[in-house]
Amino acid sequence: MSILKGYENQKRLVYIMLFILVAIPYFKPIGLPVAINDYTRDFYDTLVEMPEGSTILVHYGFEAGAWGELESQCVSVAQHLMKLPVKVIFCSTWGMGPPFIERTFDYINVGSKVYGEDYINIGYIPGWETGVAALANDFHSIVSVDYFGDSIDGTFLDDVNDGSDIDLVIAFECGSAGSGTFRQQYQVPFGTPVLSGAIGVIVPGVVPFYNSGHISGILASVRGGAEYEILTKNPGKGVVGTDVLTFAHVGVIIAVIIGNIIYFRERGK
Amino acid sequence: MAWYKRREISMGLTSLVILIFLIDFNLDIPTLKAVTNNLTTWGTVIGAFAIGLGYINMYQHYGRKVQRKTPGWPYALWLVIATTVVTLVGAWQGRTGDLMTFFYDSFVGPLDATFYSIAIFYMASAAYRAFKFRSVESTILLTCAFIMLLKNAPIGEVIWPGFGTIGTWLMNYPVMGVSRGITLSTTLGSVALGLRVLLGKEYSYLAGTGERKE
Amino acid sequence: MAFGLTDLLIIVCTLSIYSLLYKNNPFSVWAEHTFVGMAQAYAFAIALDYIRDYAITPLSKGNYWAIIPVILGLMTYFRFVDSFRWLARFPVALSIAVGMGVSLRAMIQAQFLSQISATILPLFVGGDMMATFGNIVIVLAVVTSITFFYFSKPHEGALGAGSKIGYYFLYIAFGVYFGNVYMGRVALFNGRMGDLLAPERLYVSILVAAVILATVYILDKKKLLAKSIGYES
Amino acid sequence: MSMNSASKSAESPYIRRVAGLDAIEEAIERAAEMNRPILSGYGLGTFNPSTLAALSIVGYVTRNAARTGSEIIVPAGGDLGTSIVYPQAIETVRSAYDDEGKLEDYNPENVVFLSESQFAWATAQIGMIHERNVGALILTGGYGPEIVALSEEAKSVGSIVIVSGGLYSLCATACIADYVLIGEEQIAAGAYLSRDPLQIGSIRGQDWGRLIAIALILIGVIAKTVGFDFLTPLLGL
Repeated sequence: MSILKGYENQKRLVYIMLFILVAIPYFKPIGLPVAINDYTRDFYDTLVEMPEGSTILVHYGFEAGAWGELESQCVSVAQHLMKLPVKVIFCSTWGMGPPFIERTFDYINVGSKVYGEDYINIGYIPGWETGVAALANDFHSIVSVDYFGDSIDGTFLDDVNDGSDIDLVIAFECGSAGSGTFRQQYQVPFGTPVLSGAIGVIVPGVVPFYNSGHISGILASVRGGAEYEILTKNPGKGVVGTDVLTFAHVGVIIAVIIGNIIYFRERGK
Repeated sequence: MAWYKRREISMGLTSLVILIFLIDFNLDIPTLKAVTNNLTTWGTVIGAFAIGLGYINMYQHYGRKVQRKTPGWPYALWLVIATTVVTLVGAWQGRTGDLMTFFYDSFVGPLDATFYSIAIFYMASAAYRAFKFRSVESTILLTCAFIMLLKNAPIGEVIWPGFGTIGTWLMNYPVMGVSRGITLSTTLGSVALGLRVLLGKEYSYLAGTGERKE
Repeated sequence: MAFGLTDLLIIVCTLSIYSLLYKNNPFSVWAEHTFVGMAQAYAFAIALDYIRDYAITPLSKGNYWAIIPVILGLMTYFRFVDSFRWLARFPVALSIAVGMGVSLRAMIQAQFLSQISATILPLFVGGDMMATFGNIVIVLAVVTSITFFYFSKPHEGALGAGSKIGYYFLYIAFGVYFGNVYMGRVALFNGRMGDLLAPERLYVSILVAAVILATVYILDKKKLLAKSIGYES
Repeated sequence: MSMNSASKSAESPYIRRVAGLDAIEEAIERAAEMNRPILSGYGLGTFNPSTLAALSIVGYVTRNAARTGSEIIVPAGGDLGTSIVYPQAIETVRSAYDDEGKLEDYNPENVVFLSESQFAWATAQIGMIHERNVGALILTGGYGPEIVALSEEAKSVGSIVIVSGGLYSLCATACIADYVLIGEEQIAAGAYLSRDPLQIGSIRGQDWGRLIAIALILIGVIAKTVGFDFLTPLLGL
């Protein structure tokens, strides 16, 4: 068969296979069970155990690119936060991060929470790590208005002055600024616990800090999002996404095996 | 050379600022805190100004293609037009304006996300091409990759629960050890560079600011 | 949800980039140029926002210190003026210093000492073979991977053996990272597919995909691809 | 210049030559034989150790390319922090040509800024790899997920690929590239190439740091195993 001849054609077959495999669950989901990781459970427990009235800083460390991977985490965590007796500050040091905070709210039900009293979106914080440092040292030096340009005076942020007023940081991350930045700027000076919601690529880099106790819990990629949806009994996009993982992962394994068979047969000749 | 043109002055400035940050971190002095906060903001604003450096070059690069009518120039023309329009709209409306949101949602956002996701195809074809059981290291890489792929997909643990156990073990022990070794090494490198800058021994970042012999 | 112009553009942009997988073609080259230009214009808008929020606004409120970064920022451009090139040093010097200052100060504690102390594990845990083995593996992996990056002596003898083991540990890590990274990319790709296959977009997506594929295929067969994008791909 | 560097190297202390450097030289020669340009990138980082090392590797690649008469392309950009590095990249390439006495061959148009957006920058480089038919792809410094796309596209036009990076970026490229420089190797390579006694001294200083780290770990581990853990509390101070 001529279509199987040559690497370029075989490569295209691999591509077509991936397109088809990933599309299948959209038309026919299978819904395999998902086991819960320790990291995910610790993430959940940390949130559930927050004392009433705690202030939590949620950081969106990504833009459009990683939204596909972190969406299920952000939505399920935000939904969970709205059910807990805590106050939440949303922010992003990524230029195009804040619109995704708003997008998260499109998908969740805030219940009895009131904007400005229980939660707030302070939008974009410029300067990457330097911005986070400024936020930790003197909150009001860098934030005076929220995402919508309204003054933050009179909101619960009046009681937030520096890192010591933040009881927990949740960093959704796909690189810098991420949980590492918050570890350095919040945890080292103020002892604030940090949770990480990470894309798959950087999970192994976060695990050492989880094991050394510097990160209190991790959500790993879309899988972590799905596990969190299951823990909070709020199934959503993450659970559907895990079907896609099954198909795409099995697909690449089969491709590699076929590649090896061809390779060793040709070498045998 | 006039004294104020000497490189040492700017190097001294660098050392002084780094020292202020280090002292501020270790001692709790309110005045210093205010200084470091201001310096931090300044760094950001300078960075924002510097964006023009690349911007101008990008315009020149694509502008030249249009001017010389090199093959494919209509695309370059489209780029110049699109850049100009979006820049003007951005200057007029700010980043959060209606039209800017439209440009982001319709072009920049999907293009960014699509390019990010396209890596899956390159990873698959790279795996297909190169993941062969032919040397010790490629066999190690391939085996670990298979275990992780099966650990991360729900089907792995349906086939054999051991994939989850082994995968988690790999992450928690050998890989964590390697990550830690690399973190330690990289930290040493960064601290060493920091010290060189602090002591005024490293100034390659000042290249191109001296008097140039033509 | 109703189908609008944004939906159509999302589909066209997404599929144009994916068409690159077949070969460089007018659609992918168009998407590339659109992306480069618009993203840069966006970065520019972000930079303008910075300057407005952290220089212009404070200045208008009477904080005259804010003029300093503006002057320093403008000084960056003196690189292009021969007799004033030295002025460009100061903004660079300050940027480097702030960057270094912020990252260095917590680094030794957070990334060096704490990581060493976390590696100090007992090599024998009574009654728990797995923990004993795990601890030995961690210590071995940390020590040998550090050895791999040792440059002052040739890698021979004990050092050579250590660095070789470290090298294999690195490949274990590459494999594990591959599995994780691939999962992440699948999730991202899934996000794009979700955008394309949403009920209100499904049929338009199929139509656009068919048009792009057919055009590229015909151009390729008629040997017009190179002409249409300006170079042989 | 080459005489000068030889005399310097005689005085400087030993550091191991990273094998990747031979691979780089070979790649440049091959590209020259094929009469195809070399794309040498320094990544998307702002001023940090890996970017500085990458710039000295770019300088080295440029000197070799100038000697063999190959064209060199240096794409800049990738992140908001890169604008400030860009002028230095121009200077690096220019002075490399100057060192070889071939300033007339220096083409400023080839040190090109391609957007501050990471993937736009990467997409433009993919375009370039095809458009210019790149013969050698040498990427050092910080790269993200785009490195696998760049390597695959370069391989598909038959280019030699040498890349460097950390675990994230190399996991998929470690097998496809002709050579990889892992993590600190590129920093050492940069120091080795610069032949600057200070940088070499710094690498040796870091090696002392590595020895101290290993010693602390081993002493601590032995102490803890025998039940006398005195180090952990000390390190926590």
